[in-house]
Amino acid sequence: QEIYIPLVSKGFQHQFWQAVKQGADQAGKDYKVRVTFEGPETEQQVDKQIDMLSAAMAKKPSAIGFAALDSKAAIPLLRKAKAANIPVIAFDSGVDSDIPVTTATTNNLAAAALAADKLAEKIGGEGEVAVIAHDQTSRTGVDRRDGFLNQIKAKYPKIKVVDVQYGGDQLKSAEIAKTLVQAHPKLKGIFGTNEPGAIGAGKGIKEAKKSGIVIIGFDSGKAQKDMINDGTIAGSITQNPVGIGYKTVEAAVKTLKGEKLPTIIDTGFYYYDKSNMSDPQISAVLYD
Amino acid sequence: MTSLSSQGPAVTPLISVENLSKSFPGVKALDKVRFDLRPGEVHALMGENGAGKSTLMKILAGVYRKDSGEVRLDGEPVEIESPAHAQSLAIGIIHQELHLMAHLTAAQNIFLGREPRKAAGLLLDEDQLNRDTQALFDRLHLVLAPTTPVGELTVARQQMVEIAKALSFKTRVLIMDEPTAALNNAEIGELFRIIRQLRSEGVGIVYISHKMDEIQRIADRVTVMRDGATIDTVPADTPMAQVIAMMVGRYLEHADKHIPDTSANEVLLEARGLTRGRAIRDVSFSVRRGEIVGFAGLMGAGRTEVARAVFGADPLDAGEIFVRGQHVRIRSPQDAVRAGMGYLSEDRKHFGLATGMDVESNITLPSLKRWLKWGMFLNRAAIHQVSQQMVEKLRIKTPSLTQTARLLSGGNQQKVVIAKWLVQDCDILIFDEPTRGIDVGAKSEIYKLLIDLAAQGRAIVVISSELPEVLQLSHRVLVMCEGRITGEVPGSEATQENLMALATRREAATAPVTEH
Amino acid sequence: MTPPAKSSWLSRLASAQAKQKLLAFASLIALIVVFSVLKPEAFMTQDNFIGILQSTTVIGVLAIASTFVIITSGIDLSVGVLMTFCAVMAGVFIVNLGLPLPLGIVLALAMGALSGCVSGLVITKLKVPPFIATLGMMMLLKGLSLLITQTRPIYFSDVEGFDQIALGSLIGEVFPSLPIPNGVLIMFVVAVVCAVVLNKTALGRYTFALGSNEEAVRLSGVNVDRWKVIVYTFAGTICGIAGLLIASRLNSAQPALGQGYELDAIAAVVIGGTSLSGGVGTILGTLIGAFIMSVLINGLRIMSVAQEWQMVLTGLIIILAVYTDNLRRNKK
Amino acid sequence: MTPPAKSSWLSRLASAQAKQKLLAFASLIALIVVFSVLKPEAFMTQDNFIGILQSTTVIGVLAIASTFVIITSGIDLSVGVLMTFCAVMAGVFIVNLGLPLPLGIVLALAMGALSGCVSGLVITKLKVPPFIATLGMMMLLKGLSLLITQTRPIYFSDVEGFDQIALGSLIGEVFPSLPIPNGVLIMFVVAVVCAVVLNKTALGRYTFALGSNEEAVRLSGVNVDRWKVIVYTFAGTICGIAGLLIASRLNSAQPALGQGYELDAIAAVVIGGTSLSGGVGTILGTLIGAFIMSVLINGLRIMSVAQEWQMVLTGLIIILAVYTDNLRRNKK
Ligand SMILES: Nc1ncnc2c1ncn2[C@@H]1O[C@H](COP(=O)(O)OP(=O)(O)OP(=O)(O)O)[C@@H](O)[C@H]1O
Ligand SMILES: Nc1ncnc2c1ncn2[C@@H]1O[C@H](COP(=O)(O)OP(=O)(O)OP(=O)(O)O)[C@@H](O)[C@H]1O
Ligand SMILES: O[C@@H]1[C@@H](O)[C@H](O)OC[C@H]1O
Ligand SMILES: [Mg+2]
Ligand SMILES: [Mg+2]
Repeated sequence: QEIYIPLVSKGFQHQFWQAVKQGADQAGKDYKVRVTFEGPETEQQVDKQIDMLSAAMAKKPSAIGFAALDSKAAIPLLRKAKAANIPVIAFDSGVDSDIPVTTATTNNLAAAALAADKLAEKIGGEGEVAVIAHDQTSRTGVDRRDGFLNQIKAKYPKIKVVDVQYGGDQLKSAEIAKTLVQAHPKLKGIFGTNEPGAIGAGKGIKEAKKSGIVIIGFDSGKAQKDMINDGTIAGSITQNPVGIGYKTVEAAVKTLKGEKLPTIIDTGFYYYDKSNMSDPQISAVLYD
Repeated sequence: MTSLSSQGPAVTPLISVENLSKSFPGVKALDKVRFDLRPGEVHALMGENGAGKSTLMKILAGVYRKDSGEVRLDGEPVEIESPAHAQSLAIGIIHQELHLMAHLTAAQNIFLGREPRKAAGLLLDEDQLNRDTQALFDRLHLVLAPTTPVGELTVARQQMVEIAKALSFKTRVLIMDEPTAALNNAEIGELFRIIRQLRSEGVGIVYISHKMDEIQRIADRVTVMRDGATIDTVPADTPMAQVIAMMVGRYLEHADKHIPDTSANEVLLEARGLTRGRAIRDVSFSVRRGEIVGFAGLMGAGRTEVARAVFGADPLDAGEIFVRGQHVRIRSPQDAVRAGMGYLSEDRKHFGLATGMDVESNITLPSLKRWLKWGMFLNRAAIHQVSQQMVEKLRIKTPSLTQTARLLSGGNQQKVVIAKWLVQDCDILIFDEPTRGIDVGAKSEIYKLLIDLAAQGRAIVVISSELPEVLQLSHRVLVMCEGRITGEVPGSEATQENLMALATRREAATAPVTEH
Repeated sequence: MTPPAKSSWLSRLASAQAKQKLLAFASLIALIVVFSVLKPEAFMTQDNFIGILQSTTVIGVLAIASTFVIITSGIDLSVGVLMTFCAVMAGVFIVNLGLPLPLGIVLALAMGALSGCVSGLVITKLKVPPFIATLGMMMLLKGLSLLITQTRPIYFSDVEGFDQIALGSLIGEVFPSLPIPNGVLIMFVVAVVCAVVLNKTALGRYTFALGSNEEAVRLSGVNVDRWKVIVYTFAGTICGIAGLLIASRLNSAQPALGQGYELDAIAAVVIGGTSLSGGVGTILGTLIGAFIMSVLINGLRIMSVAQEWQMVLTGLIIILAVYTDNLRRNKK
Repeated sequence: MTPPAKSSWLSRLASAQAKQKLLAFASLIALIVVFSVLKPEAFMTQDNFIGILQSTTVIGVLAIASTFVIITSGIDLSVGVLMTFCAVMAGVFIVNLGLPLPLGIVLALAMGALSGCVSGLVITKLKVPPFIATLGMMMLLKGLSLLITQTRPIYFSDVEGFDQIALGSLIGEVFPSLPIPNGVLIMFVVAVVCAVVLNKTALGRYTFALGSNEEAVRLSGVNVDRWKVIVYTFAGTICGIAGLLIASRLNSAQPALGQGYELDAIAAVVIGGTSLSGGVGTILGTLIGAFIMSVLINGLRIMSVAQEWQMVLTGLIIILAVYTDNLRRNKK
């Protein structure tokens, strides 16, 4: 009988999620299992994600991949999965429970701390910086914002974070970046916590014709890579979304075969800029 | 003339107003008006369209607030704040315009806000409500199921519901603003019976109407208003010609009826075998150039339905329409207008006027294509000019061509709707109740206009529930009953009696008659 | 002139309105049949049916609240966010302030009533059209929810029995083979109560009257403003119930959730035959509308239809559902 | 009674309507003054003013499109997503199919017209109310945009001059000290053209007439359906212009963006004095409404107000703006 593994993700429209999907599909091909991928339209719709999870379970899958929008809300359903002997593999964002066999994820707090280090280094350890985060409530948004803020506080007393705003889409992030430089003429750096945030920051700075502002981004995508190449963005942190997708499916297959897995599969993150973008190790985790 | 207002007996009026003024933007609707109403009298309020009658009554009913002046109730000054307040003062009103909730039943409309309750007041007692309403209808001799949604009723029956509603209150002052505009003779008789009964109970009734004969039948005193001011209050037996002169400021001449011979003229409009459900049953008729054909019948006879169907406003199950001998397919009003027809609806508020638009936009709406430059841009100058002509020709009372149509008085709104078809200049004109709510002066102007239009070679259909109007205008009268044409009478032979006989010729009584 | 029709129970059943409801129900059945045939092993299971019921609860309750407002010919764009606000306030009262569960619930519902009341007052006293008044309220309440929670979810994990509000099953305790969650039960109870309110009480009567002809209601001496405020207050309270349901289901108050739900709710209401121009509507229709939406989405998911296609199909079906509803109505 | 007033240029200027517009303008000025006083060094700069103009373009153009629809007493919930769809189609034509830029632009606008036309047909021929028809279209177009792009942005990086559509500055080339971006210029040109269409053409006249009393218009022999379809088609085309502006500005077509913009657009329209019940409205008012929104948001951002508070304040200001607009209207 066919092995079917649905992945219920946190979204599907971002390039990031498309890259995760790509990895999952690849693993599906390699291991000859059927994989589907879906997620709610915004990363706020916790209940819709649970409906998706519940519909996925109705399809009597062999295993489930799950990236939780909320670390606790899905637990009752996950218990059901456990009772029905459906192994759950968490990815991207974990669950506060020991039901998932393993979690394939990026350590976002650490990744954002690295972004803080890089930004601090480029502005010489002092001055005003700001954050354009992707939203107020999603796990990754919160972790990246806080990872960054904590690191600055702990290590760079001369750097002042003057504002944290939330972008959402690219256009809004660009508008925010423009007002940031208006409001804070001495601004030296911006951290954009995901793809629209980073690209929007770049766009806004370009439109404002400001030079000398250092942008550190997050994630990848063609526009962001272009901006790194032309110097608008100094550098970015990338996760390994293709790897996350691949490892999730792989972990599911292994579990079904009875193999033991570690509780966390750290899929890693990398800082990249113009200088190392074409390194094979880096270009493998970048996506368009 | 004798003025009654100063010399009447020394009873305290139920309600009286002194120096009452009210302005709307650009219009001084009431200018130091005085008026009084005694217990147990029917006091007719008369005046041309826009004289301020409805405005005065709306102030008494708490709909508008006065600008200045005094209102006294039983001799005590009062400030009437809202419709609810007026109700609590036992002042009831039947408004000129219908104000009903189409989706609610007749019973629910009538007792809105006063529903009988059950279960300790928590739930509505619908059965009791319907029983109360049935009792009310019985008292009014009105055959109507209390549970009928009023949206499904004809205008006339809706008017009856409004009347029933006003009568369901215990009122001491009852205002009736053109209650009979949509009623037929039998219903008017019924209404008058009720008015007389209320009068004998000591209720004071203000009665507004443009129908002169009604005033003589029912009123005790008459107050005439003109241009927002009180002209005088006179006894109801004052000669009507004199009252009219007070209203319009001059004596009107009565045009003699002349029926031209149109038998050789081209047939402009012909309908054959029109049928739709039970509303229109095998209706055929024709109208020649130069001819005015009247449609008589009781309320609900199906005349409006025929007119709407001919004009393409409603679909037909069967039947054909010929214009100038050519068979035409009319599936929408647009087709009808293209074929040279114009239709004036009986319900101007819903179907006649774009109430939010100004006077000139309304007047030029059907003919807009003619007022375009390069097929696209509005020719403002031409639009102004033609609208101004119409305003003058029909004496439409409006502060400007750009006044919003909603703010005109009822009669002037009607004139605007007439104007738009005159501008469109169609060959075939169907007028459904063209003088509904129009004052005597304007009425005779409209009659003259219709006669002129016919003389110029147009074919005209006039639907009217006022038999005198049908008699005065028609070269030929068709009578309908229950969706069928029950007879045709030449204009010269038509009398109220023979038309009524045909109008009540129900199917059961005789086999269908089609004698044309 | 037609004689007064005696409306018997039977003729009422066969009336146009009843027929319409039956037919709307038929569309729902048709959808279910289609999916059952296409994917019986996954769609036709008890678990999945319970899943569908469960997934309808929140939108169903919001749609019931919207039904009242829409029948007055108003609109309430704030329902989704208001639900969240009530969930958040439940968290504040129960978790942060540690008030007893029943008191916390009552207070959370009161916050819903209060917000609805504010909308109503803005509409009646400031004469701001409902669309804008509730759009403003939507933004305001969204901001407030985030402020109050400092953008973090409030978890009810330590509140004994809170998740049982939506997830427990009283029915299942009596009939173990029918583990219908309480949330579903609550939705049906709300529906029955609201149907009674709409059809048998003064509030319901004025709801219809306002949507039918507000000026006429005013001229009847009814205090239009007061009743309108009451309608919005009532709807706000119902949104509060939705807030408790979602909080219980997620065992947390998620402050950023809710926007966009108003559109699903309105779609359900209109698919259920309530007219956006007011004066017409039923609670049963609204429930059917909500089920049509959730069966559709569940079915497409079960069939693993790509999400992009799900959107396209949902768009089409919404239009079609309202179109066929029109067809029926015009045929009556 | 008063004689027909000859409306001179002067009396027209002092007319109620003109006064209202002046007053709406005054609210805008008031906002600007407040922010200028609170944060002169950042708010009162040329750069920031140009930034505000720039940030108004997309919503401004969408609001202009919505104005037509709202004056007919309709509503178009699809404008934001339709904008995106047109941006995507521009990408397909210009980038994927490699058509020449002008042709690609025309075709993209044609897709906007087509979508608007479909909405119009659904509304008139299937008699689905505008709210639902355009809600359905919104979902459908969103799904299509994602399908067509396979959920990936289409980049215009290799299209010579594409970013100049919105970001270049013809004015700046002539007056180097006034580098107003073309996007802003385009918005004003669209506004002027649309104001002419609304006030001086048959389309405009019928737009108002439809919103005033559709049935009366029909009985005047006007082909109501056709004009309504034309209005939605026209609005769709204008949305296409917004699509080109945003695509040029982002140098890419972002398939997932756009939803929610319709509410901002509608808010701008209503703040600008257009009535949701139809028959009343101006393009100038809409522009002022759009500027009120963007000045407000820009100012709050400049003042580093927390975003939660921005939401709360925006909600309040939207309600207040419409309220004061009512006040003025009633005082006239
Ligand atoms: N709400 C309003 N706003 C502006 N003008 C108004 C308003 N209501 C009435 N008017 C104007 O006030 C004047 C008096 O109108 P009113 O309706 O009282 O006349 P009427 O005597 O009842 O006429 P009719 O016989 O035609 O019903 C008219 O010129 C009318 O245009
Ligand atoms: N008692 C009634 N209850 C409900 N509908 C009625 C009633 N009487 C008539 N109708 C409807 O009205 C239709 C005919 O009305 P229509 O308006 O055409 O009559 P009319 O001759 O123009 O009279 P009116 O003076 O009322 O305009 C009927 O076919 C029927 O549909
Ligand atoms: O974790 C995801 C992040 O990596 C991406 O950038 O945006 C969506 C997030 O939830
Ligand atoms: Mg009057
Ligand atoms: Mg009639």
